[in-house]
Parts: sequence; structure tokens; C-alpha cells
Amino acid sequence: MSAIPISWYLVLSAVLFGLGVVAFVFKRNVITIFMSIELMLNAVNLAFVAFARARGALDGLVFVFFVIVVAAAEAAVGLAIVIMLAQHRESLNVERVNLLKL
Amino acid sequence: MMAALIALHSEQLMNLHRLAPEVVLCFFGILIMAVDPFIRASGKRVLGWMALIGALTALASVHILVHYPGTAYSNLIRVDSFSVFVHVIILVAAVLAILGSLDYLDREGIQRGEYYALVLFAVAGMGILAGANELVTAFIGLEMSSISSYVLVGFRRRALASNEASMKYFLLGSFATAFFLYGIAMVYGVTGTTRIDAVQSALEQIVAGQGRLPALAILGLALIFVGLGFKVVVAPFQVYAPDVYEGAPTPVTALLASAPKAATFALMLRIFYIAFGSAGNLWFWAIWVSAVLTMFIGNLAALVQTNVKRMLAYSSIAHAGYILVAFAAFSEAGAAAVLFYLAAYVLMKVGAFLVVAHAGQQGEKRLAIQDYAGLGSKQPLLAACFSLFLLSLLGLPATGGFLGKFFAFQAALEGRDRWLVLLVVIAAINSVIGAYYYLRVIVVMYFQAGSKDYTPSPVAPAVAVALFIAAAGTLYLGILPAPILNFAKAAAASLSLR
Amino acid sequence: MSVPIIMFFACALLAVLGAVLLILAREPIHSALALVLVMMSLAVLYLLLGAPFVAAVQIIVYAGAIMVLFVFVIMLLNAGVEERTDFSKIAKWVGVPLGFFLLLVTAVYLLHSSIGTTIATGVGAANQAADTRELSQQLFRQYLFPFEATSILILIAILGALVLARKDE
Amino acid sequence: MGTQSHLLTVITFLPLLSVAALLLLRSDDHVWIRRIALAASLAEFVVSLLLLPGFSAATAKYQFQEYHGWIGDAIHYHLGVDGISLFLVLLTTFLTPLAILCSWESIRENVKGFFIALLVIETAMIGVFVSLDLFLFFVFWELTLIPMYFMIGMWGHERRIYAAVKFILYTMFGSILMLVAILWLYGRAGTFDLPEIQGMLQSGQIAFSPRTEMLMFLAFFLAFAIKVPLFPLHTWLPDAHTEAPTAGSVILAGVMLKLGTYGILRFCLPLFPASAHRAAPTIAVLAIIGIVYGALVATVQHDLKRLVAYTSVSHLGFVVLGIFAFNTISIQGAIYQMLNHGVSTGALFLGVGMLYDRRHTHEIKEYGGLATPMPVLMSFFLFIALSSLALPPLNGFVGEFLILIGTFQNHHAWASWATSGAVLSAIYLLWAYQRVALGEVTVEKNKTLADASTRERVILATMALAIIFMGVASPLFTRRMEVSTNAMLEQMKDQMGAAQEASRPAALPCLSPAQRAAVIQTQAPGQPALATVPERQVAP
Amino acid sequence: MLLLDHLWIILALPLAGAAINGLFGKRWPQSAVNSAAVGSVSLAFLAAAETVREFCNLAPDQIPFVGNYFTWMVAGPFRVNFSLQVDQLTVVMLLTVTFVGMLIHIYSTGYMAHEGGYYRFFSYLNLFMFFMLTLVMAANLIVMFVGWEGVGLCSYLLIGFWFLKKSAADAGKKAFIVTRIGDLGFTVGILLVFAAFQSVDFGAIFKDVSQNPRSETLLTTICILLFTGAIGKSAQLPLYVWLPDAMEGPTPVSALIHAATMVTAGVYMVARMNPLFSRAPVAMLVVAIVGAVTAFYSATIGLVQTDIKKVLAYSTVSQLGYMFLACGVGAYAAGIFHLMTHAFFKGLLFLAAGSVIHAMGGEQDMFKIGGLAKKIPVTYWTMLIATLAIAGIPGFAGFFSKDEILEAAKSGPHANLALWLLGVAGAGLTSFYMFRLVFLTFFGKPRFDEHKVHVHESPKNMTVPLMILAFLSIFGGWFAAPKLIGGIDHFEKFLSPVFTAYAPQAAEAATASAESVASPGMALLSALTGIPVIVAVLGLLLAWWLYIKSPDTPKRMAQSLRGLYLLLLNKYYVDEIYAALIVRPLLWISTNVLWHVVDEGAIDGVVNGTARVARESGSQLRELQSGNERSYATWIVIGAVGFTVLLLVLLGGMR
Repeated sequence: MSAIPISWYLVLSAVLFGLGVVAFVFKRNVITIFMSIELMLNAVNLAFVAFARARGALDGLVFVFFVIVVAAAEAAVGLAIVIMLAQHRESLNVERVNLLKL
Repeated sequence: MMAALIALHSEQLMNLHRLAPEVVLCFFGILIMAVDPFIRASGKRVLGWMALIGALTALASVHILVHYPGTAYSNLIRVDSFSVFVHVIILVAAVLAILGSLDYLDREGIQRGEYYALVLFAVAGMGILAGANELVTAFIGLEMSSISSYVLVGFRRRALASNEASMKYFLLGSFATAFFLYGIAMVYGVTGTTRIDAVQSALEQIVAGQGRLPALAILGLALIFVGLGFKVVVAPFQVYAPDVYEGAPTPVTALLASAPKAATFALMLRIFYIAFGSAGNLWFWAIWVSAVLTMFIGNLAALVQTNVKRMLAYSSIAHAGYILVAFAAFSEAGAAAVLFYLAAYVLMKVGAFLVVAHAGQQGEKRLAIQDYAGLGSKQPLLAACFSLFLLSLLGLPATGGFLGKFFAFQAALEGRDRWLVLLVVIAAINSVIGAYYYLRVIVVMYFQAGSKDYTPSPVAPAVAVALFIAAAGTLYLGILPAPILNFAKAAAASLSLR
Repeated sequence: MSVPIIMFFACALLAVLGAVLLILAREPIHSALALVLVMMSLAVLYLLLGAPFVAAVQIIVYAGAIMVLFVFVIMLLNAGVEERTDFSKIAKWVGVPLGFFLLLVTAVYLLHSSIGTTIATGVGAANQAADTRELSQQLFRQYLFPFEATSILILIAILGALVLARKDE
Repeated sequence: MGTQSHLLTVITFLPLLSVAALLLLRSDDHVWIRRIALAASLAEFVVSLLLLPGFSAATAKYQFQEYHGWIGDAIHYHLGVDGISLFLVLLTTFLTPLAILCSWESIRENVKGFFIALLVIETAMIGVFVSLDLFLFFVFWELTLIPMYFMIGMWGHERRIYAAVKFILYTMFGSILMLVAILWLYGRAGTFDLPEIQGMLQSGQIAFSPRTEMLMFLAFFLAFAIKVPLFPLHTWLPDAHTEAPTAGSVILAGVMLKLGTYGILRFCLPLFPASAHRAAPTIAVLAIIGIVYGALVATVQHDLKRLVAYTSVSHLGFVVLGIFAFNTISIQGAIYQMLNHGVSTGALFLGVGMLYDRRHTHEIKEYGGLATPMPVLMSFFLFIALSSLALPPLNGFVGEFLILIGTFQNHHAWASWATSGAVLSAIYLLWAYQRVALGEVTVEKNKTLADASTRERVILATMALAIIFMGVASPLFTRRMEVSTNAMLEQMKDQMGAAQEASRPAALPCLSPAQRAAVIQTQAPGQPALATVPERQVAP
Repeated sequence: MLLLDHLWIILALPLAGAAINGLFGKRWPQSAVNSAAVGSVSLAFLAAAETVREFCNLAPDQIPFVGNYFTWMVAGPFRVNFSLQVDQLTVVMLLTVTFVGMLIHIYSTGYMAHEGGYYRFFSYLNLFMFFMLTLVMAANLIVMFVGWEGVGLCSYLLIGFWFLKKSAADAGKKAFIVTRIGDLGFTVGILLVFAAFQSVDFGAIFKDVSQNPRSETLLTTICILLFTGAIGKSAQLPLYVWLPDAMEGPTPVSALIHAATMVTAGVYMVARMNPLFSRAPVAMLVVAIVGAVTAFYSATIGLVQTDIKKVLAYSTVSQLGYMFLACGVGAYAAGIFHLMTHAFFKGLLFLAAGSVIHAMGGEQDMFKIGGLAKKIPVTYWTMLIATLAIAGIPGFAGFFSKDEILEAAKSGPHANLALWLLGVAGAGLTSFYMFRLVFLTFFGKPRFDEHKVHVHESPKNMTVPLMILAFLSIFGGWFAAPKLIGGIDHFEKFLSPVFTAYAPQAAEAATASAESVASPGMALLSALTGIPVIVAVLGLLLAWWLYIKSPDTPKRMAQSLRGLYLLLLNKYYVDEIYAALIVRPLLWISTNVLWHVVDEGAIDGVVNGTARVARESGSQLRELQSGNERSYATWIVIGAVGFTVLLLVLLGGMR
């Protein structure tokens, strides 16, 4: 069966990561911004797995678990923050959350 | 299967003593959580004392580290005098912050167990950061400290500023973390390992082989710098800091501005000096540029602040810049200078913020510089302490701040690169710019009469103790720095950079 | 054109499509679903890369748990259409372009990276189980400490959620 | 020299000790605060006098040395005095009691803080004069700033805050670059110990490229020039002086300005002789401009204190000129003139302060005809003015004349231009005196002003005696400076290497053969400066 | 050798007097003050006399007799002892100063009797004596400079004695500052002397210069510089302006300081430095010219002054001019001789004038006096004698001295007819305005309200000094009398050691030749000898005709020659010119350019400017902190991209 160069996976992860960055800058809604972080983390995971494969080593895969756990933790706290924010402000648009400045 | 796991653990338990401080901290954190439900709202203060005991015990347990240098957990954790030094700094900061929190939380009506537990966990995370010999482990530690600080920043839930700060910190923090992580991935891809020493030798081999570093490694380096630069608050990643520091509860700000910085700088030293030692000529420029930007942005922006808390936030940016100056030296002396600076910095910064925490009064309403008018006559001792911290931040001789700068500049001037001289001159000029805004506060405190009708509340004993420790430490570092300096030198030496 | 290659391109396209949707969708819920799409396609790619266990975790934890949490919160706050304000000119004119530029740079360098050329060993059903055992060995021996640390992390997360998300008393 | 003397340590930190004593007092117990402060400063003066008998005028070595390790192996606690610094220490200890005495009544709020600041300054200033370790020196150097900053800012007059901030930023800017230079120097020498570094420079163990040396020279010189202050870096001075309380002005003009000239003598010249020689013409020109400029601007001031402040610019111009003539006469004159200026201008400020205590203004037009209500005070005022305008046989003349005659040996033009300062000083001082003291009393309030009180008479009489004494007994001072000065000049010559010597023959000190011999035998060839370090340090 | 070994006593006495009166005089009665002041000065005079006696017994090789007291300054090769010396020149000055000083002290006890600040006056006066004696006894330039500046100070104090009067205060200040301008040159001169001779002791310098010759330019420079000092101190062109104003001071002061002693210091100094001057012909010429021109110039101003003291002041300037003329033509002895006689008759003139003013109750305008001859005879006669003396009427002291000077100018070694002519013309003018003064004051009808002012003769303690001085004004010049009949001039002989010891051989040769060569020109010259006398008499007669015979002609002349009259009346507008050209521009520049523009504008502008720039950039930078999370994110992205590019492309060298 024919094979796929690892670099393809890496390029894909790069694209996803980049899109994640773009999304982070582009989106205004707190939740979606947060999602773009998750997107970036996924890109990272892909890279890890790809590299692990390339090296035929496993720790890359282990890292993926840790990343996922961290992502989960962040999700919990992050969404809690979002909720807290929603309790005190009407809008979830980050651009309207600019009490602190200068 | 289960048995195997237990066996594994018992074998691994042998390593725990090399993590003594972290273990202690986590234990107390969990203990607090366990006790919390059984204590009625009015008595929560006890938990604070427990946390204090925890931190102190951890500080004491650092002693164990001193006696068991080496590596733990299959070389993920490295115990050397370097990590010991950083541990001490962090834990001292923690102790002071907790002392400062006790009454603050009462005042703000947010005296809760979680607060202290989170502080302890955060500190534990920083401890891991300080001892980490492996990037992913470091990443976990980083997250432990970050996530708990996101929460701590937002702890004054009712205050809009607080939860806004929390949100910004959280979003940008995890954004930066993602970069850091991607960087790690790159490094892993290039070297096939994430252990710092292994990375070092791998990269050296590659350089020896192909004469230069592969692009991925450099890419990883850049991305890692983004992640860490964010944590140590250097330009252009400093943007979030003023908002977050201003919005957070002041004792948290105190902790945030000091301990994580120390821990992260420690990690940065390990990664840049050791792992990427072969790329010194590359990252030198990243550091150089960043240092210049950081110093100018921090100092110039601080010039025009009217809010003491925010002014101090900018000043902590500026100080990160000075530390980078020492960092750029890329020598043992440089590392030692960084460590010494951190020690001095932590003391004076925490001290300063604790003063602000007290002077802010109920609801942190009195933060404007003008609110400090007449403090010199109303609360002479408090004002004196504050002046001391400010003068130390300014870099006046006989204070820790001065020697920090002194050794930093010294190391930089001894460094290999000629451009370091220019860097030092820039730093010097900046410290004069800095003088202006530190002195302005003193001017207001002493040279301007305050309003008659306002009388500040007396300084709580706990805070007083904290301030005393900080002040005494600042002076001690300024007048008899030899012991700490030698300690720092030993620590730097234990990095064993090639 | 062999099956894996086709699958790869299919999933890759889906992933990118999802990412783009995530960006373009104005309803948060749509973005969430787009993200789920990305995760799903990534899971498939993991399988292609011969990491079925990771793929499983990806589906269960990520798509399963985390995204559900997202959707739940979106529903809870019934976050409506995203208003496309552009107060931050710099984000619009500099941030987004630079994001793409970063994408380009990383992509290019990864494409030409030396390891990129190595060929991943195809999916061998035989070494799967071994794979997983190996994995667990790694996790509990080699990386035991981070693993334990993550437990604290989770604890922190729970605490944080407790502290922040509770109603003001 | 192996034996350690602790006298300097005592002298340096005695004031600080008395600060501790003051801290114990209740802050509203003004009487005892004043008394203790005065007693302490007097005791300090007496103790400092102990330096004189022990001081040997025959050697150029640093004396009363104390030497301990401090930080690492590079930074030491190293004290010592030589002919250059000896009398500056005494000047400090002499002026401080008077400064305290003159603030006896004029300082009303936060008395405790005031005297503490004063005593801290004293410690810092003495520290600057006696430290032989660049690091230690810098520490004291910076420490002088803060108390003075507080003194101006807290007890000053209307625009005090502006003045205080201007003062401290101006000076800090200079000193921070000096710090960089110090560190760079350390980078080359591996020590902060001044004698050791001098030794290395002399024995050629370390040498700088002309460019580097010039840069470092400038870094040091800038710091000192700002302190002096040398035109055009002087603009902080009038503000600081005008706004400072009397004691502040006295200390500022009396001692602090000398920190600058002392620094030039102690560091700029011995460490970077070649650059010093190259820069000399420029600096001399600036000094001369300062002399004339300061005098002219002083002439037209309508604020009495500001006027006196500008005279300092003029007088210090003389000192700098004398130093950069690189002539043993002129340099001794310069050192002596530092002392004279300390006494005379200090006294002038004291007088002005006494007027201010009575009328709370410095505006000259607010006064006039004061000789009628207060003859004694005005007579002293005139006397001091005369000393300040260098009327023989008063102290001012001796210093100024030594400077002139020494400078003239090497540079006719410089000295000739500088003499114009003599005329101008007569103009501004006598005119000011006339506007203040002579004629009918113009302002009603002034008719009833009280003449000098006993306390004030004591202060002024002390000053007057000092003025006369220093006018007629100058050899008592210069004899003790001679050897050190010559040694320094000789050492500069040694260091400068043939090239510079060829280029600037005029700049070499003119010494009688006898003195050369004296210098040679005091400066053991080879490692003269090292010889001044306690043996156990020298021993490997 | 009692006093010669303790010369300092002569100085100590007046100093003590000054100190005592200054410190305690305030509480003492006038009598006590008198005894302290007059006593100390009289003792000083006696001491001086004794010194002179002892001096006369010295062997020639012991002269000059130098006494070293203590080392005053020492630094490197520069060393100054406080040392005093006595030689013939000193002796003359010593006696003149102490004696005249004593007389004037006595006179003052009467004149100042009714003045406030009595003790102050006498302590100043004694202090002046101290400094003046220091000046004349100094054995080196620096000590001399001490006296030099010291007398300046005292003149400042005494001119401004009535400090309530602004004019007095101004005059004092002016005197001090103007003389200081001259001292500029003097100082530089001293510096140059030391640079040239590595010493400031007269003995050393003179020996040195006589043994190893110096370049003439150097000596000329030195001499001209020193002479600048003399110009200031002795009120010569162009720095004479302070002396007329100095008349604001009490009359005894004018007599002592601004006629008899201090103002002659310049002459003394030039004479003292004669070994240098003799070797610098150009400088000599300058001295002579300045002297002669001043003599004539100020005489012209004297013609039209109405203030009795002003007239005397200008005549003083003029007479000093003669002295310098003498020195300039190498007749130092003559110069010193005239200095001495001038001390007598000019002192007398001032005292007499003081007595007139005293009698008139302070009136100084001659046109408001008149016809006092009968009322105050003593004053009248003494003043007349003094006038005859100054006018150079044969037989009186002034005749001998002035005649010697003019003689030297005519036929001396450095003779110069032009200068001689100026001198003669000046002599004529002198006698004219002096007699004008006498006639206006003592003759004709009183021009004042006799009921208001009741004129009265002064008390004994004022008149006695007048008489003594009158006596000296007649006989004081007779040392030189024998010369008229071809004999020797005792005065000159006495002084000759001082002026010949180090004199250049060339000069002596010149003198010799001048005497030997007898040409028709010489004959003509000797024929001219009588001229000055004739001119003086003419002046007398003119004055008589104008102010006694037809008193209204002066007015008509003033009308017809209005321009000239005003020019003279306003002293050639010199003060105004100085003010317009120097004083005002300087003040204006200092205020508007140096202070406001340079100091506040430029320098502080830069300083505050930097501060402003910093603040400005600060407030710009804080704009980064827009508070918008998206912008923050953007910054992080910028950072990420920036560093990636920096490391990869710029430094990593990969593309």
C-alpha cells in the first residue's frame, strides 16, 4: 500500500494552527475565540502524532493526552469565566469588554 | 496489572522527596479544600493561616532538595541549586502574598478557602516549572500556575475590572500557551526528545553535522519564546499585563507580578542557555530587541500613569527588560545576575503591591497617585516602606534593586557581544527615566499635604509583618548581598552550561 | 491513488473546511459544530497515522466531552449572532493578514523539513495492541509525573469552575 | 600601612549613629532633637580633627586606610584619605554643625526628619570623600541625592518640587552613565579597588584604546561636570539653591558641588590622563565661559539667593580651570579654592538665610538700607562678600590667585581670561550689597528688623574667623596637599606614554627638581598604588 | 636695631587701632575713640621715624633691609613670604604717609565731631593706614597687592561712609570697581612676572633682570600690564572717572586717600618697579604720554567746575599725571618728590577746603560762597600758601618738584618736547583754576545769606594741622633748592640708590651723553627753563582779571564758547559714554540674552524638552493599551511573526 509523507500532515497542522490564529484574532465572541484556541491545540496534537510517527516513537502520543487534559481543564475554567462574564455584562463581544485600558 | 502499577508507584515514590515542596503545597491545598466545608463563613480566615503554614513548610522542605540533588521521575525533574534558589524565591513571594491576602480578603468580603488552595496549587506549578527538565512537564507546571492564576485574577467576581482582567488573561494566556506548545512540538520533531539536556546534545550533534540549526528548531525556538515571553511579560507580549495586574485583587497582583516571572525566567534560562545553547547567537538578538522594547515601553508608559497599581504594573514590565539585559549576557555571570535580580525584584515588587493593597482601602478605591498625598505624615512607617521599595525599584544604592541592576549591567558588559554595551547604556538611560515616576509617588506622599477628612485604616499586623520582611530583605540584599550572590552564582554554576 | 491518500485528502479538506467555517460562521453554535467536524476528521487522520488509541481519545474526550461543554454553555447563555464590530483596526488590518502569513511560513518550513520526507509506516493491525501497551508503559513509567500533575490540574480546574461560575451570593 | 585604622569608619558613620539616636526621640520633642543633632555634629567635627595629627604630609599614599572584603572578591570596603580629600572631609564636618545651627528656628515642621536628612547627607558626603573603592564610592555618591532631594522637596520654598525633581534627575542622569563606565572599567581590571586599578594602569597591565578611554573619561566627567556644575550643565543649580532651605543651600554649595570637582581630581585625571589632556582645552573654555557667564547672570538677578547660586557657577569655573591646567600650583589652588568656596559661599547662604528668616523673601527689592536696622549682620555680610570676591588677604584671594598663577604657567590665555572674573565678582557682590544694605530703608517692615541674634553672631563669627584664618594660614593646608598633588601629576605623566607627552609638553607639571625627587621617592616606581594597599592584600 | 627687626609693629599699630575701634568703639565716648585712633597712628609715625633713624645707620650693602615674617602662600615652586622691606623709597613714603596721616587723623577729630558713626570712621581710617603701610613696605608684589587691594577697600568704605546717600554708595562702588578693572592688568602683570622670573620678590626680580636680560617685548608687556593697575589706582586716563565722584566721601578722606596717599600708590609702584620700566622704553613712553595727557586733560576740566572739592579732585588727577610724566621720562626721583610735596599741599588744600565747607555749614559750590578771607583767616592764609605751592610759584614746595619734572621732560634722558609743552600748558591751567578757586572763595562779596549761615573759624584740632601742612608746603621742597644754583638735589641723591642700583647700563650712558653733548638746541632748551613759572603767573593774572577785575566776563565767555563750556562742564561726557558703551549693553545682554535666552531658553529648554518628549512618547505608547483584547492578540501575533522572521530569515540565513 502506498505511503503518505509526514510533511503533508505537518503542513495540515500548520494550516490548522494558522487558521486558529486567524480565528483568534478575527472572532469577537468570547466563546468562539476560545474555540479557536482549541483548534490550535488540535493542530499541535496533529503535529505531535505526526512527529511521533516519523520517529516511530511513542512519547509524541503521550503528549497528546496531556494536551487534551490541559485543554479540558482550560475548557472548564474558561467556560466558567465566560459564564461569570455573562453574569455581569450583557454582551459577549470582547471588543465591548474594555474597561481596563491605557 | 494493578499490582504492577502499585509496584511502579512505590518505586516512583522514592522520587517524591525531590519534589518535597510541591508535594507539601499540594497536600495543604487539598487539606484546605477538605476542611473548607466544615468551617463557617466567618472563620474562613483560619484556612489562610493553614495556607501560610503550608507555604512555610514548603519553604522549610526546600531543605530536603538541598540534600538530594539529582533527577527525579526518570529525569523529568532536576534538583540542583538552581531550582533550589528559584524555589526559595517563589515560596518567599507566596508567603508574603498570603500574609497580604488575609486581611485583604476580609476587607473585600471574599474570604474563601479556594483562594488559598489555588494559591498553593499555583505555587506548586511554579515549583515544577523551576525544576522541570523536560518541556512537556514544564508545560504542565506552566498550566497549573496559569489556570489557577486565571481564577485568582477573577476572584473579585463582583468587580467588573476583576472579571474582565480574568477573561483577558485567560484568553491571551492560553493563546500564548498554544504557541509554546507548538514550539515544543517542533523541538520534538527535530530532536525526537523533549528532555532539555537531550535536546541540547541532539542540537549540538546536528549543528556539528550540518553546520547549522535546522529551520524547524529555530521555528520552535521562536514559538517557545512567544510562550515564555508572554509569561515573563516582555515586549511585545506585555500588552495584557497592565490590564490584568490592575484588574486582579492586589495581593494576587503581587504574587502574579513576582513568582511566575521568577519561575518562568528559570525555565527560560534552562531552555535558552542549555537546550538552545548552540543557538545562542540567534536568540541573543531576540532577547536584545525584546529587552530594548520592553524597557522603553515599560518606563515611558509608566511616566504618564495616574494609577499607582497600573504604574507599578508598567514598572514590572520595565524590570523584565532589565532582567533580559542580564539574560542576554549568556554566561554563568548572566544567569547569576538574573537570579539575583529576581530575588531582589520579588521582594521589592511584592512589598510595593502589598502597600498598594493596603492603601487601596475598601473596594480598591484609592489607587490614584493623588490619593497618596500626605501619606508620609499620616502613616510614616508605611510611607517609609513604600519609599524604600520605590527607591529600590528605582535602583538606588544600598537597596537590592541597585545591586540587581549592578550585577545585571556588570554581567552584560562582560558578555561576548559588543552590542551588549549599547544595551547596557540604553538600560542605564531607562533607569533614569524610571526615576521620574518612582520619585513622583514619593513627592506626593511627602511633599504634598493630604486631605484632612480622610484617615487611612491602620496597617494590619499580618501585612506589617509581610512589609517588614520585604523591606528588611530589600535592605539586606542591598548592603550585604554576598551570601545571596554566592548562592546565585552556585545556582548558575549548577546549570552547567557548555 | 490509493485509499489512504484519498482518505487523507478528504479528511484534510474537511478539517480545513471546518476551520474556515469556524471562522466564518456568525452563530457560535455553528462554529462549535465546525470545530467538531475538524476534530472528527483529525481523529480519522490519527487512525491513518496508526494511532487508534489517540483517535479514540480524540473522539471521546474532545468531541465528546469538551465540545459538548461548549455547546452546553452556548445554549446556557444563548449566545446569539456574533456582532462583527471592528473597534480594533490593528486586528483587522494587521492581525488577520499576519495570521495567514504565519500560516504560510510555518507551512513552508514544515513542508521542507528534513523529517517531513520520512514515510510513516502504514496502519498495521498487528502492532496496534502492542502500541497501546507501549503507550501505557510510557505513560505510567516514563511520564508518570506529568500524569500525576495533571490530576492536580484537573482539581484546579474544578476549583476554578466552582469559584467563578457560582451565582453571586 | 598594613595596620588598619578605623578612624575613617568612625568619622563616616558617626552621624548615622546619631540618626539612630534621633529616631528614638519623640518627633515633637524639638528641643532635644536639635540639641542632639548639634551635639552629634560637633562631636563629629572634633573626631574628624583627629585626622590632622595623624596625617603625614610627606607621603602620597592613602592614609588611615581601612580595608575589608565586602561583596565577592572584587568589591571591598576600602577607605583612606590623602592630601586631596583630607580637608574636604574636614570641610564637611565643619559646615554641618553650622547648617544645623542655622536651621535652629527656621525649621518648624517635621524637625526630626530634617535633622536626620542633614546627618545622613553628612555621612554620605564623607563617604564619597574617603572611599577608595569605585563601588563604595558610587554607593555614597548616589546616597547623597536622596536626603538632599527630601530636604529641598519637603522644607524648600514655593517651587520646591520642580527644583527637587530637576536636581535629582539631572544628577542621576550623569551618575548612571558613570556607573556603566565603572562597570566597564571593572570588566577590564577585575576589581573596583581604586589603588589597584591605578597600579594596573601605571604598570600597563591594563590599557585602553584612545577612543575607549575618551568614552570612559566622558562618562565619568559628565557625572562630575553636572555636579560641579560646569557650564552649560548648571541650570539645575539656581533652582535647587533658590528653593532649598538655608541648611540645604549651605550643604549643597558648601560641600556637594565639591563632590564633582573632587571626583574629577580623584578619578578623571588619574584614571584617564591622556583623555583628560585631550579634553582639557575644551573643558577649560567651558570653565572660563562659566566664570564670566555665571558672573554676568548673577549680576542681573533680582533674587538674592539665585544671585549667590550663580556666583557658584562662576567660582567653580575657577576650580575646574585650575584642575585642567595640570599644574601643581593650580591644582593645589583648586583644592584650596574648593575649601574657600565652601566657607565663603556657605557663609553667604547663611547670611541670606538669616534675612529670609526675618522677611521670608529673597527678592532684593524687598530689602534695602538694612545697614541701619541691622549693622552687625550687614557688616558680616559685607565681610563675607569681600572674601567671596577674592579680596586679599582673605581666603578667596589665596585660592583664586594660586589657580591663576598655576594656570598661567601653562596657558597664559586661560588665566588672563579668568582674571576678568575678579572684576565681575566685585560688580555683582558690591551691587547686591548696596541694594540690600545701603541707602535709606525703603520698605516699612524693614525698619524694625532685629539685628543678628547671639546664635547668628556665633555662626557668622565662626565663618569670619575661618575666612581670615584660611586667608593668612594657607600653607597649613597646601603643605598637606603638595605631595599628593605632585604624585598624581607624576603618575598621570607616567601613564600617558610618550605619544601624549610629545603632543602636549605644556601640560606637564612644572616641578622643582627637589620636588620631583620627593615625588619619586614617595611614589616607589613600579607599583606605587599597589603599595598603598595593606600588605596582606598584595601578598599572593 | 630695635624697630628695624620688627617692622611689622608699624603695621600692627594702626591695625590694632582699627580693630579696637571697630569692635568696641560703638559703646565708647568720642574721646576714647580719638585716643585709640590718633594714638595708634601717632605711634605708627614715631615708630616709622625711629625706623628711619635706625635705617640711616645701615651700611649700603644692608639696603634694602628685608624682614621676613611668615610664609603666606606655598604651592609647588610658588612661594610667597609675608615680608616687609625698607629702602630709601620706602622711607620717603613711610614718613609722608604716617605724618600726613597723623595730621589728618587729628583734623578729623574736629571735622567729624558731629557725625554719626564716629567710631566707624576712625576704624576705617586706621585700617586704611594699615593697608597703605603694607603697600609701601611690601617686599614682594603679592604683599604689595594686599595693600593695593586693601586701600581700595578702605576707599570704598570711606567714600560710602554716608551710605544713606545713594550717590555716596554709588561713588564708593564705582571707585572699587573701576580700580579693580585696572587691577586686572596688575594681576596679569604679576602672573607674567612670576612666569618670567619664577619669583615675586622685588629683590630677586631686580637682580634677575639686571643679570640675565629678558626680551624687551616681555618686559614691555609686563610693565604696561602693571601700569594698567597704576592707571586705575592713580586715576589716570581712561580710568580716572572714579576720583571726582570719590569726593562724596568726608573731606578728610578726600585729603588723605584721594589726594595725599592712596592715589599716589600707582606712582610709587611704577617707581618701585623702575628696573623693569627702565628696560622697557616703549612702556616708559606710554607712561609718560598717559601722564602728560592726563595732566592737561583733567586741568581743562578743572577750569569750569563749580564744586570746590571737584576742582581739587581734577587738580589731583592732573598732578598725578605730572608724577607719571616724571616716571615716564625716567625722573623717578622727581616723580616721588612731587608725590611728597603734593601730599603736603594737596592735603592742605583739601583740609582747608574742608574747613571752608565746615565754616559754610556744608556749602561746596564756590559761586555760593565768596569773601571769606576776613572771616576765616587761618584757613584763608593756609589755603593761599597751598595754592601758591601747587601753582608752582617759585620758593614754594610745588615749584621745585614740578619744575624738576618739566626739566626732565625737556632735557632728561627720555626727554620729549611735546610732553613738556603739555606739561607747561597744564601748569598754566592749574594756576588759573586754583586761583579762580581762591578768588571765588575768599574774595569779592559774600554770595550767601549771612543771616542763615554764620561763618566761623574751625577749632584748633583742625587749624593746627593746616598750619603744619602750610609750613611743609613752603619748605618741603627745599631739599632741591640747591639745584637751582647748580648744586645737588639732596632728595634725588638720597633716593638715587633705589633708582640706579639696577638701572640698565644703556640708560646711564644715555644720561651721560645727554649731559655731555652741548648743542645749540641745548642752549635753547635751557633758555626755556623759566617758561613754566611765567605761564603760572599768567594763569594767576588771568584768574585775577576774570574773577576780581571784571567778574561778569566769565559768563559772557561761557555764552560765546557755549559748546566748549558745556563740554568741559560735563567732563567731556566720559561717564555718559562709558555708561552707554559698556555698562548698559553688558547689563542688557546679561539679562536678556544670557539669562533669559541662553539659561532659561536654550539650556533649560533642552532639559525640559527631553522630559516633555519622554512624556509625549509615553502617552503615545500607552495607546497600545487600547483595552481591546483583539488588539492584544494582534500584538502577540506580531511578536510571533516578528521573531520567527527575525530568527529564521534574518539570522538563520535560510530562505
